[in-house]
Amino acid sequence: MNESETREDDRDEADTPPRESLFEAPPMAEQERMVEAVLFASTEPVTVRDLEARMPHGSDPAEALVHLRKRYEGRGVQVVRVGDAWAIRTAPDLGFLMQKETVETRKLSRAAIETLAIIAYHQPVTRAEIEEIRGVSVSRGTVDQLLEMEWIRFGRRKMTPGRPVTFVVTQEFLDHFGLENARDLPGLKELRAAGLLESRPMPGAAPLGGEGDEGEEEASEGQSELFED
Amino acid sequence: MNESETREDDRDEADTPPRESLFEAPPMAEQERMVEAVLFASTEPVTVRDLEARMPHGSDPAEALVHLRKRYEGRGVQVVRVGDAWAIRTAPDLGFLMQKETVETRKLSRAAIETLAIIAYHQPVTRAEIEEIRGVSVSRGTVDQLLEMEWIRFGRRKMTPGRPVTFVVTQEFLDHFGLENARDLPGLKELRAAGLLESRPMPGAAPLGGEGDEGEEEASEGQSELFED
Amino acid sequence: MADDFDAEPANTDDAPQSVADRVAAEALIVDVDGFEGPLDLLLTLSRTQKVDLRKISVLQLARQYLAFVERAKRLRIELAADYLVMAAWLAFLKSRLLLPPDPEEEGPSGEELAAHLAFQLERLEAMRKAAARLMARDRLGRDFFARGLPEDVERVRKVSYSATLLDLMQAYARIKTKDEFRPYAYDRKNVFTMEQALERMRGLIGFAGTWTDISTYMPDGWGNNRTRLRSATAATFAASLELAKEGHVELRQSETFAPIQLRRRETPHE
Repeated sequence: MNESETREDDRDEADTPPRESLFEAPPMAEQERMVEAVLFASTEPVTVRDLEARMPHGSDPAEALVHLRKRYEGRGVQVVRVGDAWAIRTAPDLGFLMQKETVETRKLSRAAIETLAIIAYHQPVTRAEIEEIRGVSVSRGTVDQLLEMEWIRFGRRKMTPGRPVTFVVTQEFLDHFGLENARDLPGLKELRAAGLLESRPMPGAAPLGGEGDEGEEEASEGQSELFED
Repeated sequence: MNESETREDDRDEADTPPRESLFEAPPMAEQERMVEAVLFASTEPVTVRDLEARMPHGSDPAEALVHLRKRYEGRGVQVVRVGDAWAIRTAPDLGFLMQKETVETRKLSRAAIETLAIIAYHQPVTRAEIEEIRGVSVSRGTVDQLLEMEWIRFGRRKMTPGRPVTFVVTQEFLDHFGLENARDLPGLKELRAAGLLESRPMPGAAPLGGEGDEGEEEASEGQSELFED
Repeated sequence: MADDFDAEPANTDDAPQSVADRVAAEALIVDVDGFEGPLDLLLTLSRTQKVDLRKISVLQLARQYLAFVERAKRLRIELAADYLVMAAWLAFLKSRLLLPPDPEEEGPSGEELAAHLAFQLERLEAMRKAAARLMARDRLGRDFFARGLPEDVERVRKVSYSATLLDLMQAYARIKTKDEFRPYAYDRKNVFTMEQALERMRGLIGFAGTWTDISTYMPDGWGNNRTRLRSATAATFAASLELAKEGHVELRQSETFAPIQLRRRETPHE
């Protein structure tokens, strides 16, 4: 009990210079316990930065996470990565033991599912591009529903004429589908290799929504950024 | 909290069928995983009886609990007894890490959210301009609250009579709403297209994605007006 | 999902149709609402070719689509405009593919257009499959679970106000649409501004050589309503102070709460 109080004092020394401080960081085993406690306590994924802010000065939560993750391998709960955050989730093979929540309060329509997939695989993607791929206009409420579920959000505007808004998927999306990263989407590599994630204008036609070479360049740039690390 | 109680609990389960059943119970290591997952995911502490009901026939959750409890000894979280049920809880000495979890979240008032929206869309904007757009006066408390939350800050003074202060949104605001830039906020036309606004028929809506194109173009026009500086 | 459509539409180019084929074709038409646009319909039709989408015969597909549209017309089924636009485009494509290329003609060749259509179909199909794989993944709250009992530590209770982007946008939309329907006009009926008082008093002051109560400068008809009286009094008083500051008048008051009197200053300050 006293121990925790001393630690708290440590943390107050916010304006001490970084790393080499008067106070030594706790041993790695102790840091691992801390990360364990914080991840267990939270329903939402916790970022490394957040862990750093909460742990004593000089701690290295990233390293502690490596150890912790290994420790939980094969156990009933697992340490999983969600974008740039971490969470503890039950092992998927034990799902049968749980009382299922009704996750999909509103059942997703086929249009919504396809729109979601297109956003995930093509992000950042504009509404016009989604419509081009589906060959039909995106119905009212589809995007609204996905936004409300917090599975998609607005990305940067495209640097094409009209500067249309784009959509990207969120951390909640990754968490829900158990993805570490948007790069881990099933079949992403194959689809890209097959050229199926390209936005190809109709030959001879004016490029869609001013989507010329410039647009494609921008898009792939944005995408590589998103799929980085 | 002591072993003897566990045993007692064990004996309470009078109506469990005899051990030798048609189905072989999973190995103890597996049962331990199951108990771990259930305790983790349950919204309330779980009784042994409840565990028994959920686990495969012939399982012995009481024994699995003994193992699990030992496994978590000295870890960042512990298996603890709550009344006649079991739960996983943060180790008492790490309570100081949980401070951040106590933040109480409340919805922003309608006045505040409207004021915030106007600042986001029209920044830099003076108080008088906000009042003109909202059609009601802005109470001091509302602005103070937004300032205190660090979602808005003072911008440059306007070069108009009286040199009134202006308000702009902050980086914290952008972070909270997952925006790169206030310019990424969708324009009115886009809001309408996304079904966030009462939709009115778009004149001469073209088939096959033409509608989207048009909407986007108009919207960006509106926005550039907004953000003219 | 897409795979629900196991109906195989008949290929009208092959003369005899089996009963099953005809039933399937009817089913397609009855189901036209079930299709998500012409591309979706084309994708379904393309399944009858039972080949890799890369090797699909676009010409055959165009015929099937046109035949479908024809049948729908015969059955007097209203087709949405985009189905007809696609039909027109496919008819054009068909002629391009059948006729020998005209060297004079500009624009992309029939083959190029066909290749693009094949690409679109392949891409849509790929997205469908990707969507299915995505939805089949282990999912939070169904196959794996988050912490059920997040630790609520009763330490520092800090209130944090939250709002979602949706709240923000809807608020803005609400304000803006309100404006569209009912332009806001500030109600000035019961407000007498200092500017108005100044103007009024400047006009009257020339006659005020002797001490007069400032209440006599009050605008007419403003005394019968409390709100208006208060506003007019405040404005008149403020205007008096302003005039005194400018050196046009002098003010006096014999004691607290006594009437305030005003008279023109004979030699205004320069």
